[in-house]
Amino acid sequence: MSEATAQPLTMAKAINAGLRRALENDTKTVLMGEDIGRLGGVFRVTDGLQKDFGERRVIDTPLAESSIVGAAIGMAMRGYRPVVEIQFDGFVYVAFDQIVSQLAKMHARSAGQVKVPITIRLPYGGGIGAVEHHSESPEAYFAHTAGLRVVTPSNPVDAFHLVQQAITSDDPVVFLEPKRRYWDKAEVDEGAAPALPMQSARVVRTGGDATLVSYGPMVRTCLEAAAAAEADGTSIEVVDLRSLAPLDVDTVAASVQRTGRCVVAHEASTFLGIAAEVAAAVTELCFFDLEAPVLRVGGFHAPYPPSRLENHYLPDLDRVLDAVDRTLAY
Amino acid sequence: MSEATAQPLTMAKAINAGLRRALENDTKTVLMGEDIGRLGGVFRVTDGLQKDFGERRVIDTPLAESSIVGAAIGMAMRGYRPVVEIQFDGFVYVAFDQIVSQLAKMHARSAGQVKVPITIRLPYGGGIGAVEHHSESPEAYFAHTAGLRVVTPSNPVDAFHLVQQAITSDDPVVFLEPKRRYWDKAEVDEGAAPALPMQSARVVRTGGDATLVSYGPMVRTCLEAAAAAEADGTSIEVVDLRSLAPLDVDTVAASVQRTGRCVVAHEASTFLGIAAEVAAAVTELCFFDLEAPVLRVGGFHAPYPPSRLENHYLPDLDRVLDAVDRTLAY
Amino acid sequence: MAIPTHAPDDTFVQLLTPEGERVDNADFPLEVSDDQMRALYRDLVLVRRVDAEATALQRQGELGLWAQLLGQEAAQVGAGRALLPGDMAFPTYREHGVAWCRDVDPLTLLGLFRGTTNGGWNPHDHGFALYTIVIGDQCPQAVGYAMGMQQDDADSAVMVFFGDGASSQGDVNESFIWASVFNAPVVFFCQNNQWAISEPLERQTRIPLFQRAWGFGFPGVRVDGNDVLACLAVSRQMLQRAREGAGPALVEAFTYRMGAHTTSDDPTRYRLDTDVEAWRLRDPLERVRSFLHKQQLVDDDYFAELDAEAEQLAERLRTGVRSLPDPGVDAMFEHAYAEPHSLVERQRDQYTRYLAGFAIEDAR
Amino acid sequence: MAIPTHAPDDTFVQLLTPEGERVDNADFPLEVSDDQMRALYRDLVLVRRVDAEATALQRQGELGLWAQLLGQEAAQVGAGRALLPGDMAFPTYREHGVAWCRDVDPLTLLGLFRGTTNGGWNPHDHGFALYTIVIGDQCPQAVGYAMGMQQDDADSAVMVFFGDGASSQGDVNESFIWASVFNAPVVFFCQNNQWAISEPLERQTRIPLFQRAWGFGFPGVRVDGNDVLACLAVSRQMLQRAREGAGPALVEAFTYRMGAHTTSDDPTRYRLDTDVEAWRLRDPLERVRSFLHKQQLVDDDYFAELDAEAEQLAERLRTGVRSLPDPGVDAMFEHAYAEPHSLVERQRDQYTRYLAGFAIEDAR
Ligand SMILES: Cc1ncc(C[n+]2csc(CCOP(=O)(O)OP(=O)(O)O)c2C)c(N)n1
Ligand SMILES: Cc1ncc(C[n+]2csc(CCOP(=O)(O)OP(=O)(O)O)c2C)c(N)n1
Ligand SMILES: [Mg+2]
Ligand SMILES: [Mg+2]
Repeated sequence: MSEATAQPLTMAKAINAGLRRALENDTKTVLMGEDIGRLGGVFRVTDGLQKDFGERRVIDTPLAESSIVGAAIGMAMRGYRPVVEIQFDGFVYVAFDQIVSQLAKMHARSAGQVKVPITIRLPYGGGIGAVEHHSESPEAYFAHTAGLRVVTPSNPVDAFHLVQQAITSDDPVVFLEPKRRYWDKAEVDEGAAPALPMQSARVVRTGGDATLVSYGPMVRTCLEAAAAAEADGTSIEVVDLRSLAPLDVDTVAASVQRTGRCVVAHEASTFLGIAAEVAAAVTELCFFDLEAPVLRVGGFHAPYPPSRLENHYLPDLDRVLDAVDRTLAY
Repeated sequence: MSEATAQPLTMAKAINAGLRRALENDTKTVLMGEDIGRLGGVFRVTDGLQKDFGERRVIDTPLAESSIVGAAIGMAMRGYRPVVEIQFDGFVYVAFDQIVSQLAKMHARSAGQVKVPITIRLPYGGGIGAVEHHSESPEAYFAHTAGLRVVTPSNPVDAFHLVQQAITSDDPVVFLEPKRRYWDKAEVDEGAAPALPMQSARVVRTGGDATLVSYGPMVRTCLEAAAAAEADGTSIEVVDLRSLAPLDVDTVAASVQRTGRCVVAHEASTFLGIAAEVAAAVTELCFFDLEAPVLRVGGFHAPYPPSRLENHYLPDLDRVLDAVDRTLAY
Repeated sequence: MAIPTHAPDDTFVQLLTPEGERVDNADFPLEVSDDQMRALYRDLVLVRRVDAEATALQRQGELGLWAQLLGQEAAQVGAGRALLPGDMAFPTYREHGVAWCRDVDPLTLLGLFRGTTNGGWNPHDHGFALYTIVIGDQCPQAVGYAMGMQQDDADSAVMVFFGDGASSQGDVNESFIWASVFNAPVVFFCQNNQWAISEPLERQTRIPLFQRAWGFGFPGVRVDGNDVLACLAVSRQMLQRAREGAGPALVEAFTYRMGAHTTSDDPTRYRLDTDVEAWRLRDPLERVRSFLHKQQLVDDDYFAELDAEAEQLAERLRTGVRSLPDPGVDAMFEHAYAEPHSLVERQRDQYTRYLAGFAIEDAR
Repeated sequence: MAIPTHAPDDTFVQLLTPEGERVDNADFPLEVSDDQMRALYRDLVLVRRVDAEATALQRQGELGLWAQLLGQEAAQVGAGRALLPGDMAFPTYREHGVAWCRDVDPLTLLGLFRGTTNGGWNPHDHGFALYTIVIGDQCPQAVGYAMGMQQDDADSAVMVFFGDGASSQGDVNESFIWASVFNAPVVFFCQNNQWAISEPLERQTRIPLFQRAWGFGFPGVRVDGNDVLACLAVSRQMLQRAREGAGPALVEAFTYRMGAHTTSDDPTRYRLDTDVEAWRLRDPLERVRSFLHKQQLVDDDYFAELDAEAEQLAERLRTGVRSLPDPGVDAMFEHAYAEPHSLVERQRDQYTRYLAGFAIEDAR
């Protein structure tokens, strides 16, 4: 086992460390994907792992995402615990059928006799100035799909633990990596136990005037918004969902019951986005506590624009605060 | 052009009549799909069309849904207006990438220079005692996808008009056919103009105590529920959404502003289902009108069960009324 | 074995003619004992009986659907009996004959088509994966399973089944690539029954399907799919070479779907009775029966006993199907996830309470 | 033309050797006038210059990314110049040389990699579809377009481009099936540059890629992808037979990606400099230059003028890229749908008001 000492790691390196742990802890863990071997992945998240664990454990695959997931299902049936990398969000749709028809349903249809403990690692979201199909936020597709779990870290510490929790889970997990936060750094204590189970949300900042709910790449934006609001005398509580399916609505509801106001922010189109579910669920749980409707801030219902426009598409601190202002004005 | 006289038609036959009109009105209209020719489709929706319009207009394709949609995109670029049949809901996922990455984005990415006026016909929903993958409700996936329109008729008259409106639309449209209602009959006047534009919802029953929102296969269930409630002295207004993307939230909101209560019902998992969006949007528009949170009735967050259990999975009259009772009790 | 590069369209491996004559094939020698021959015939007869009974049960409303295998018994029994216990088979929805060979109780299959389960057997116990309905999805899975065998240094192989229609799916072709690139121990067994529902073979390919393998760098063999011996011999050899590390192969079993696509289908809309009649002369059971007769390997008692056994089996299915337990409501929630799931638990609780409400009302 | 069934791995169609010697190929005769030869060389030089300039502009931060074509100029110019005005090309993201031949201003391509557009040219006007980034997605579309040509009884063909890596995608293989079954007028042009980002050819196939066609029943030809004449001759012939109704063909242009996958890539992590050096000896421009020299088709002035033209072009790109207009916010809403869309309109209104609020604040 690796030495357990706290050290500052980027999120990319924290995931790498988590994968390394998983490979060390269970010889049945295998990594599969395009360019994950010698290259270490286009974001270097798997850097060095093929060198250390060999080509049988870290498998460079043909360029065929549907079969990457399909083959992983077969390997899982054979007793392996595959961790699949899809290179970018926009390339996961090719594998959608294997994920939705096969992976998500296998446990149910076999009445629990076939487990498919597969983790699908998926860098997602915009904000890196990329070309088309490299800035998608497909989380709602997976969260809506019964049989899948969906989690996403917002920081290196959670990334380190969540990826391992995803891998050891006996359910298929879509592990969404907020690619524009890959280079965010934090102190990661590799020896520490995870502070929370995989499916729990976390209050990352306490406050009394409104609850700001987000996940993945937008958590940092929300924390910055909360800090800015504090200067204006508004106290905002920020909840990092961490798990998108299932949603830890109790943690959100507990916060909203205190603040009476709720804003949900994400990059994806708000129309049927995670914010819609949070709004519907929170309103049901907190109907008499709410001073204002749950407001949503997110992407517009248009295909992701060319990168020179993405700063308009992606909600930023100002748009988040605008929504907070609107909810406070109710 | 066909003779225009009112006659009782099943929904399957009404769609057939609509397709025939579209083939007559525009020689660029072509039908593509598996078994749609000689067989007339597994539900006979395209019955007789290949015979009358020939193999160039009604094309039996290889067994490959991704290419059915992909080839349709190519034909659309060449100036055709393809109407694609995907045989069952559960087989559309194979084509998900072509739909989401290509079809939905083509107009935006070409800055309007490439139009892809494609209609994807998709029988959907449960309740017919079918085997796996034949009872899916994938509407939220498509409704969440910017660039697509999603419509679904609940009755033969709407089916006749909506399918033609979908085909003549210059946008790609996912046309969801509620397969368990294929055999429902109504008087269809083929000569009459459509009463509503494609994207409008319709109040199909007026009432004052609560608004019941649904679409496709569940509209009939909701109407039956409303009739039953009337016997108990409860007056329910029923809204048939018809268009799921965009949603005609104004029509729903206008109703809820009168009734103060809202229940949304569909077959799909409520978690991130259409009901979540309706709840979030309606709550925002009617916050001070609502006497109770918008309640959702729908499928559970589990893969569709074997057919002997589907009566438990699908919301029925009783479950809808239970939700109405709960909202009235608030 | 070199990749065959020439094969006139009408040649295939045949070891037993439609008239019941045993012929030799130098590439695919096969020794079959008399006992084995009788056992194969028994398989064929019982599998056909299961199929007939299931079809009848569907007509009587006991099943929601049935996908008939009539005409494909030899292909399935030949392939199925070539599998060894350590091997793994990945079927479509029509491999009732393979299921038989893998000791899956036909009654379990009936459950699937009755709608009491979406599976019903344990794939690990039987070396037989669950049925797959989405065309082609099983193929990449089969290759992944074979890659797992490779990693385990297991002396086993995978056989994956699919149809002529399925050969057009992207996943199937991708699986050819993976099998080839990883040299995975997998045999692709394509039952070319000439139809994909109403679409004839010409809608899927313009060359014989076994030649598809040439584009991927592994052997393709066409076999008389109505000849159980040929199917056995070719499958056995291809499986063995896969086990020995020689990589994948494609077997095209050239056969015919004598029935409808499923009990929901009406083939009179799209095909000629005369075609069906022509194929009836190549019946997979008749030729074995003729052979057994001519070789005097059996007497009339044998056939009578086998008939009785078939009748007993059918009777067991008839009574069994009616007493297949409907699944409990809990099953739906229970198996959605392997580990506790807050949303599903909440929904289960709510629904349980809701149902209990009815019970209380009923009690009043 | 019969489907070739034997071809040693190292043979390909070559009409101009790396040393600049013209050789004949009986199957692919080609007449090139001196003017055409000079024009081809000009294409090659200017296309390379566009590529080099774009790479430099990316380094200077003017582009977010650039996908280099270095080494693939001959394949692209050969294919591109074989296309006729009525034909349609479906590119990947690397076909800058084909774009050049289809009169797409290279500055427009820069816009795409700068992020001012996701396309920028009108496919209908240029007979050149938009770039496709999701690997393989363009292939079924190309076949569909070709089916449309067929329905129109047009005397035209489609050429669709893809890479060695792409050959593993389901959609690409499905498109082979469709093209074959419908006998569609489409030429599959695979630039086998030996790499899919970091993955070598062996990860995608164990046989030469042109042989993939054998599995689908149409001809496959391997051509020296660094030989512009060979690429022109083979493309021209395959397009012509497609136009004449003889159906699809696969052309494998055997070449090498001399640069990184894109400007984001670091090939030193996965490949040897010596490989790159070996391929440098087969440079697609040098051989034409040698030929022109040896045949005395040009004098020094020609090269000087061409250099000047290239420099001018580069200068236009340098200044042009900086003045490429950023798209207006409205563009995002404007083109999401072809027809009015209530949600998008509502969002546009809200966002416009929101932005206006800033303007008011700023004004204060
Ligand atoms: C992806 C997908 N598309 C369509 C279907 C509907 N469907 C079920 S069976 C079938 C035909 C399959 O033909 P083939 O592969 O030849 O197998 P066969 O039924 O003849 O055994 C079709 C189109 C499906 N199950 N999955
Ligand atoms: C479906 C999909 N998967 C992954 C990628 C990421 N990706 C972009 S280019 C590339 C390699 C493509 O290789 P090849 O087809 O040989 O073309 P080349 O880049 O060599 O021209 C990959 C994996 C993608 N764009 N689309
Ligand atoms: Mg078939
Ligand atoms: Mg390449």
